[in-house]
Amino acid sequence: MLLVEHFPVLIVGLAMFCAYTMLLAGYLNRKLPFFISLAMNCVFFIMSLFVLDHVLNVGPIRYWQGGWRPPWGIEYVIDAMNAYLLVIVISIVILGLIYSRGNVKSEIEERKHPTFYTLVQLMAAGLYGITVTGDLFNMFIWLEIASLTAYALIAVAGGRALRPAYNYVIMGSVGAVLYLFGVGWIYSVTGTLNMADMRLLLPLVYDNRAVQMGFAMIVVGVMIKAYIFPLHLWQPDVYTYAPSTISSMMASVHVKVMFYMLMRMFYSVFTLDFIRHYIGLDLLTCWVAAIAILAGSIWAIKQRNLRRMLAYSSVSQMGYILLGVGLSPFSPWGLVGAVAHILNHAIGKGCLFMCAGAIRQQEGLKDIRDFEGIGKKMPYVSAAFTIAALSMIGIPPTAGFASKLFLILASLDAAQYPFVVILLLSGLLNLVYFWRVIDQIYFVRHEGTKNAGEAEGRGKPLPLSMVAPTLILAALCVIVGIIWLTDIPLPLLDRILSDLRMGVTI
Amino acid sequence: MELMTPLFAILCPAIAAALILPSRNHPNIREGWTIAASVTMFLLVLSMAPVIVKGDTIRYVLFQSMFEDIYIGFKVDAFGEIFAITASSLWVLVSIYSIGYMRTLNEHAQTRYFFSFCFAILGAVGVALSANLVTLFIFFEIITISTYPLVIHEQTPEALRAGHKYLAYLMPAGAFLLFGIMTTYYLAGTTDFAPGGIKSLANASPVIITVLFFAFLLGFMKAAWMPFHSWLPTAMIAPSPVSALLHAVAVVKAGVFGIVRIVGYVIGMDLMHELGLWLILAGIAGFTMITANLFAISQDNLKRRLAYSTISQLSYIILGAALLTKDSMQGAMLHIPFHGYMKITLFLCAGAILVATGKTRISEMAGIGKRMPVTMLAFSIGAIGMAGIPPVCGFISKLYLCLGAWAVGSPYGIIFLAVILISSLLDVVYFFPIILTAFFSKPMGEISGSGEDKVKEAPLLVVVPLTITAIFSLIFFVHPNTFYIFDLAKMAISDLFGGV
Amino acid sequence: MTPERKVYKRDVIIEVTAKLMSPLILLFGLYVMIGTGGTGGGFQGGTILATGFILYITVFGSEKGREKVPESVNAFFKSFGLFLYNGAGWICILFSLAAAQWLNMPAFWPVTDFVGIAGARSFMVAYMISVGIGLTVMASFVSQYFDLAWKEDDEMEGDEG
Amino acid sequence: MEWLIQHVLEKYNFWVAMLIIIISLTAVIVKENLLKKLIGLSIFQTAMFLWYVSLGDVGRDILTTWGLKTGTPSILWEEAAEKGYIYANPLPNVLMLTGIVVSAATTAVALAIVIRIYQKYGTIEEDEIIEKEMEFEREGGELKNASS
Repeated sequence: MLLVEHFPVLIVGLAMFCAYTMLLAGYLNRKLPFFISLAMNCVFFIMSLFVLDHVLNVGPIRYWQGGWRPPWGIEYVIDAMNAYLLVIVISIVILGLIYSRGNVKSEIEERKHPTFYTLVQLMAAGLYGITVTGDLFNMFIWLEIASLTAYALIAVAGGRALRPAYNYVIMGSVGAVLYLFGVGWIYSVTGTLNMADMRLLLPLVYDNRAVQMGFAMIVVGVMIKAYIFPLHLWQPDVYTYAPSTISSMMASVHVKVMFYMLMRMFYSVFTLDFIRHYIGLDLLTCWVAAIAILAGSIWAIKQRNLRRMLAYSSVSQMGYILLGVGLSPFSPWGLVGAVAHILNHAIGKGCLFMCAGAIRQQEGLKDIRDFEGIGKKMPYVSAAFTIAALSMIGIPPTAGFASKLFLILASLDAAQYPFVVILLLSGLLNLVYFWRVIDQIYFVRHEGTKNAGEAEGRGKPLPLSMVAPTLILAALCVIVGIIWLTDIPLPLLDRILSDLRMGVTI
Repeated sequence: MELMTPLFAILCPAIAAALILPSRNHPNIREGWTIAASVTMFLLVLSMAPVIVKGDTIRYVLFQSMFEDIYIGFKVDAFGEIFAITASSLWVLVSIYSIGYMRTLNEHAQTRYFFSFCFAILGAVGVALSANLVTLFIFFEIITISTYPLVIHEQTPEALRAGHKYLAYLMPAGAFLLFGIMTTYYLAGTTDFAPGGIKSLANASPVIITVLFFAFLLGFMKAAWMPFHSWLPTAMIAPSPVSALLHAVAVVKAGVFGIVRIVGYVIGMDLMHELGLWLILAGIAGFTMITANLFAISQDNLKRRLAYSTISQLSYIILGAALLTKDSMQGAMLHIPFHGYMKITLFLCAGAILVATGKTRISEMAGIGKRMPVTMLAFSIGAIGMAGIPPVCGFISKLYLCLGAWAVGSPYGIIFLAVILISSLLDVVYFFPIILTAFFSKPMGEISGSGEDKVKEAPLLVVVPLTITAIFSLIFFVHPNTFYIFDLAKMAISDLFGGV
Repeated sequence: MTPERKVYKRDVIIEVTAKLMSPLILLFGLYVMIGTGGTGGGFQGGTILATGFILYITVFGSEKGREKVPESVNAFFKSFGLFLYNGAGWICILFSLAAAQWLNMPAFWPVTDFVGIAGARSFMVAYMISVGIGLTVMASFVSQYFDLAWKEDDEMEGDEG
Repeated sequence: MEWLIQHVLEKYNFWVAMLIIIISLTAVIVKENLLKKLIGLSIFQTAMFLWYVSLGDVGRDILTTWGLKTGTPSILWEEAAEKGYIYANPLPNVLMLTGIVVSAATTAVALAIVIRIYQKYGTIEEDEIIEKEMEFEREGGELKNASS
């Protein structure tokens, strides 16, 4: 067995291992956990690149835990989709960690730092776990690890974050239990928990009510976690009051991994045939996504708090991904759009939340209307914010444009013309609420000295550890946007499409 | 022919923008970069002209996209080259003018101004050189975003409102354009510009083609056709060089350029004629020409009057394209550079008056011609050209447009010929009073706040560029082939209609 | 807003019983953890161990309990237990890269000498894992108890491997 | 009717589990008290464990047809092996062991947050908390620790 094939399990195992070590090391030195975590995650990043390369060139990795054969043992499966997501998750976690170095000082007491970093690392481990596993129950375990740590990390901020954190605990747990419940329904029919095995057995019992019930429960449970539109109620408060690092990480990767579970359900455990002909969820999904896109945008326009606005924007952007998935039965471009937007939204929204955190830390500002003159005081953060906002709006050549292009093409290809209109309209709505912020940052003249006294007290320059990740993400918005337009990602997309068994290649 | 020249031309402003930011504390170096980049870009663009006149096209594929048959790249044909030459040559002059203007008025945020300017020009030249609709769209959006900081340069609430209006018109236009482009790709499988139209579009149903046409028409709202024009006069709140280059040349011309591209190179003349779309387009253009001129008469603010004049003149180009005859098309293509030079002269003069006297209203300009003879002479040349009176280049393009309208033959042709002539007459009606006021009226009071004696010509850096553009307006009449423009137009016509 | 804390009198019977019982409970916990001769029992054993400590803490108060079980010791146990748990896997994986996967018994395993059969070797690993889980669970529950007991202390707890 | 009764009786533990789930979800949704919400959630989880464990009892139908003793614990013992007892499927039980751990952890985190909320607001009634938040927002002040 090749060394590369051990990498997925090594990443997950080492990530857990690393977390315990950090907890212990935190008693020796409060600064140590950060460095351990950063170093290990960099190692994981390199490993994940090897995994991606292996998956693209050789084929999926199937790893049997303890050497037990799949129907009995736990199997880790890494195909192109996982490997792609793993690279994204790990790289964003690294950037988030670097950002948190400068950020946690202002938001969290110092004696809690080791615990904070431990929890972040554990959350990362949970996310890596969800990404690599090929077993439904194992996925639940990782899901709970990622969620429990997220609950705790949100509550760490204290103050206003507590009630949202509690809401999230209740909603998230209900979601997770529903997921487990659904898995139970399907298990009761098929007698297996392995995804690949289940896929083989399920087509015979697609008519079975228990299977359909199980599917519905899983979808609802995961949708709560991924805050798909009507189930997003816990999310805006959480993103508004959580520590900036956590908001950024959750908006960029946590929710993507949750959504990935949904995609696995759609493509790997069940088939598009099932979704289309037995459940009839294909167009329904599209319309739910469309409503999510519009409703999220409209709510975002209403907001005055920057982070709450970004939170609603995330609801809208998750709609884009769901729309891509919903269109995929009709057109392969739908899946391409979803896959592309997972990356694009991760870097774009991560950058935006980092900017929001930086502005809050530096100037103490949360309300968009107070942002006058930020462009002068914080040029780098403002520039990053602008680029990421343009990406959200979908201005070429940023990343958001590429996903918009794919999704529009998918809707045309699927002959679902209303969604073309909705996508274009959503771009304009995004413009409305992001442009308001850009206007305030750069162009609205500073009238009066409303915040002058407060701002002077915080004269220190923003630490490099916060500026650098923000700028890197902003640069990625443009670079990734250009890469999506080229034919470089074609092999990857082909792999993903064939691994998710769409049966077509672009 | 594979040449990297288009790429280098596009990179010039981008590099300049990257260099401008770090040198923001040294105005001389900062503006040095702008001028260096503009001259380099102009030379690069011009160096492509001889090749194209010979009948060759320059192609450069930046990269293949993941869509089949879509690539991001440049294809320089005769028509694109005309627009590229116009935009890049005027950038040189406007850069010089900007330096004088901005420094004299001691404007704030000059770095932002020059930075955004570079990107706006990058967009305009990119639109000119792009090989297909997708590339064109990318540069189109770059223009929209990068001109916003220029429009709201004053940063007053009024300027911000104007900026919001600007975006409120142009961003939905971008959405329409994207819709049109994706539909084209979906229908035809390609978005490359093909002289005479994309062949595979002809198979689509007439209804869809009509929808597509309107999507494109709305998408090119930058052409300021009525009733979607009101962003343009509002945007005149920008500094004069911005109005000059962007709202008389780069932005609006990009819109018009797009419409001509659609008529000639995407939907195609045959299809336009078959479905009667040309009549709709010509009707819109004719309506705009007359109405905008009527609006212009009532404006007292000089720049607003010029803006309405622009709206009217742009529709000449649209009309030329819509009439679908060889001569009208050639007139349209020639009107792009010619109108560019004339209108920029007018705007630069308006700016010069603002710099020297601080006046923006025509009624306050009585007797100014004696104080600022050079400026007002240049203004007169521009105004005469606008009306299509020789010896200014406007005559040539309008002559071709009239010939084209005549060649249409049917009653429609006569009607549109009449429209062109009436519109030109209206041009006279609202431009000549300005000249008369400036030269022959007695000043009604103080021209400048601190006494009449203070008023003299604007600084040299302001006056020289506008003199040059005025002289060029005359040269184009004598020798239309300056910068190969006439040859290029003929080349483009022979591309479109086949044979010379 | 702090609720008034009633100060209970020290009760000899309770204290003595607790003192007598808690070691026995700990012993029983250890038995459940590793004495049953089979896999499993880590979690249950750990819980029983934790109840032993919690009984002590309840009776003698959290200040005194903190002296016996300081937070650093707790954290050490938490991590150490997981090190054991994880370490079993690591050793296996490190020495069996070529042939086997996670948790497969490597041939080198030192217990081969005195435990001949393969199944018994697995049991050794199972013990290691049981002990690991048990220690972690114990430490987690104890620290949870400390957290939930009314104090002006805001430690967050969320890791249960 | 008979069919329905038979159906219910045969799978009564599933029905009970479902009933408990409905009751507990009602608690989660309706109750304003944070602790009662949490209790509801715990019951929800536990009911799901009950449902899951019931899945493991594979021999119910076979009981009537072949008269075998079924539902024995999922441990291999000699008598069962000799007499061919069908033992319960151990997998759901094992899964639920893990599920219980997760549930305990969730409860712990939730309790910790409830305690923090009580420290901050001096109450655990959701409507009162929201009211206080609005009050603080109106005053524009930062949230103070209620107990200090």
